[in-house]
Amino acid sequence: MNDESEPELVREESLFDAPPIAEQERMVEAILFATVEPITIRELESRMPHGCDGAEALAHLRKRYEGRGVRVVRVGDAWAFRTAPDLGFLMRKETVETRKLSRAAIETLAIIAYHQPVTRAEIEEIRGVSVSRGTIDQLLEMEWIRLGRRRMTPGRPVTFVVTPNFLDHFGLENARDLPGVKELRAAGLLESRPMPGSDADDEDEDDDDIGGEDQTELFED
Amino acid sequence: MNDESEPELVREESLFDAPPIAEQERMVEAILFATVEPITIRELESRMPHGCDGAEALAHLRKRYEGRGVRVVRVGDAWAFRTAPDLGFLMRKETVETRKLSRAAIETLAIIAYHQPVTRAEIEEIRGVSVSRGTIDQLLEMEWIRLGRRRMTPGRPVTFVVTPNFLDHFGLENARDLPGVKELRAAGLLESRPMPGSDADDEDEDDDDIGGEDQTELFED
Amino acid sequence: MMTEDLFKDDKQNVEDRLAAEALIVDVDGFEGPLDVLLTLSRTQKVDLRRISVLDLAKQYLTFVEKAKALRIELAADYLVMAAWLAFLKSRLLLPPDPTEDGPTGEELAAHLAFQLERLQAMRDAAARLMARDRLGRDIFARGLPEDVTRVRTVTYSATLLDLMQAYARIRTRDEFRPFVMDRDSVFTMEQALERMRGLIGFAGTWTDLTSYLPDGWGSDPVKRRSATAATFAASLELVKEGKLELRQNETFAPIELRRRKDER
Repeated sequence: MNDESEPELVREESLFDAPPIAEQERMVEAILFATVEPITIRELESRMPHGCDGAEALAHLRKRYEGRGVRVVRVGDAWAFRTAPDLGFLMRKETVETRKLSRAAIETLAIIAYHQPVTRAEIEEIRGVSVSRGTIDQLLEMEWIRLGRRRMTPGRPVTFVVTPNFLDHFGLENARDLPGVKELRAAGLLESRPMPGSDADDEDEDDDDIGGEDQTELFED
Repeated sequence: MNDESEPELVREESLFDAPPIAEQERMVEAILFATVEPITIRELESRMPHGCDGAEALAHLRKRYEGRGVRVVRVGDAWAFRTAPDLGFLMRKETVETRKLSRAAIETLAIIAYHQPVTRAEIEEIRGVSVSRGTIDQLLEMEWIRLGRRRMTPGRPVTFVVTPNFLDHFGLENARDLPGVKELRAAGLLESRPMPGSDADDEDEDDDDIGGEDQTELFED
Repeated sequence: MMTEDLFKDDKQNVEDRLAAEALIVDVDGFEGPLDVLLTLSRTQKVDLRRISVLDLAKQYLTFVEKAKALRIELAADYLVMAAWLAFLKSRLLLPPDPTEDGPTGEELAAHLAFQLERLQAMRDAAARLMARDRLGRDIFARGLPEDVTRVRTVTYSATLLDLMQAYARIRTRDEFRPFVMDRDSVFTMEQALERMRGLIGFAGTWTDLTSYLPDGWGSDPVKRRSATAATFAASLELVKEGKLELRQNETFAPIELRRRKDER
């Protein structure tokens, strides 16, 4: 703030000719308005003139739109304009019919969101029933889930995680904002507890019995 | 939502229930944002609660967006958000790609440089293959060649010459500074071997050497 | 309905009977034994953490018995669960056997209760998730996005050397010609093919491939290599066309060929 203290720096910055912050805010507004997909600060800055501070401009913009009919929302590490939730009723005409998800798909999605990264075997253990290929495929196709890193356990099973599209669809800033996630974790319901008596070492990939797994340590966050 | 059944009641209710104008403005903002095409005041009002004044709400909204990054503009008798004209440049994503000039282009360029002013027919005679319009256009666009004076021969064909840009790019003061064939040979550039990479390119044009022979007078250097 | 008649004898109260009936009738609608257990546990009307696993096990076993009586085919995992619950039931009822290691009935019961609670929690979470304001239903994205025009600036690179070499290439095209004469000792596959086509009519018996080399190409090693390769390639081509047969008795043995009798 105090220019006197760092005259060198200020002089150097001015060489970049970054537009005033109000102008930068207009730019971020225009860019965010123009797109459907959320945009990261990095992308914003790559499109703005050199020396712009996308994050600061965005912060100003967010403030300006507080309480308006549209808002600046965070989706993962990206940002987008979205209509205010209380005005959804005005947009009936814009409503897109989403394919109705089966109960299995909804549960599978919730399990992936709350337990991610999670393997298919773990999903099956939680649901107590096998997960059909079609269910996973449907969620992948909707781009609500994607493959995560492989588990470093025998067979190196793939894991599933939710996508930014998922966050965007459900209006979540990130997976930590999932409804009730804190309470569930506190209640220990996001752990995979081993079946008593099952040996941690002789855990096998095929979980034909309900809950033979011991992968507690694998469930990060 | 279904108001048809009780029109009287609704009309009466609307006297009391029209939301405050600030709220109506929010509604117009959200609708304009989300709608897939420009929207008329009539349509606006049909979506808003009864008793709303779409025109007034819109007027407020327009005012609010004056000087912002996006503006409310009239499209026919409908309205839509549009990027402020001065920010149009943000809607372009510029990428710079460096590509190697094609063999046809570099040969054509070389002939123009060594023989300028030269007509297209002459270039073709020297190269032994026809020169595509695209190649010439590309060089013109790059501003490495430009049109010279027309030849005073039948048909008054245009000639091509190199530009100052060309000289600049290749670090030449003058096209006459280009080394002659003798010098090229002395510099080891005329070994009786195909130039590196040249044989790989051979397929993309059929240069079966027709007609290069009797043009020796053009080759005097 | 049939089921109603069958349950008439039961001494359960109406509510339980209806619940049990619904279970039986909808057995297809269940998503596995855990789902059935969760549904059954609701009849206990207590917090899942305070559920009586023993009662639940009994209920489940009754459910399986009834399904069997009704000749409803239960999937294997329902029966596996029944067997496990029968085992759990016995563990819970009998005093612990000090000579046996392994988990106690209580530990197993606690684990089952945990699984049920977790499944229920996930179902509740799923419901809350689906009830959120959703994009395209309650919250909307920009309806009229303005496309970002991708402006791709292509800069072409060429050096003075490129330029001079290109010119040199054109100017000295004649000088390159002798180079083509190097192909003197190259026998192309096309040439070999043409030659072979004329000769195979006579190849009734197995003949060494090398005897098909053109005259004068056998002595100079460079020429011989090229001619052999071309002739071999041409032979393969003819085999492909169904005109020739090739054989080689062992690795590095002479390759022999003959005309195919039943020429395609």
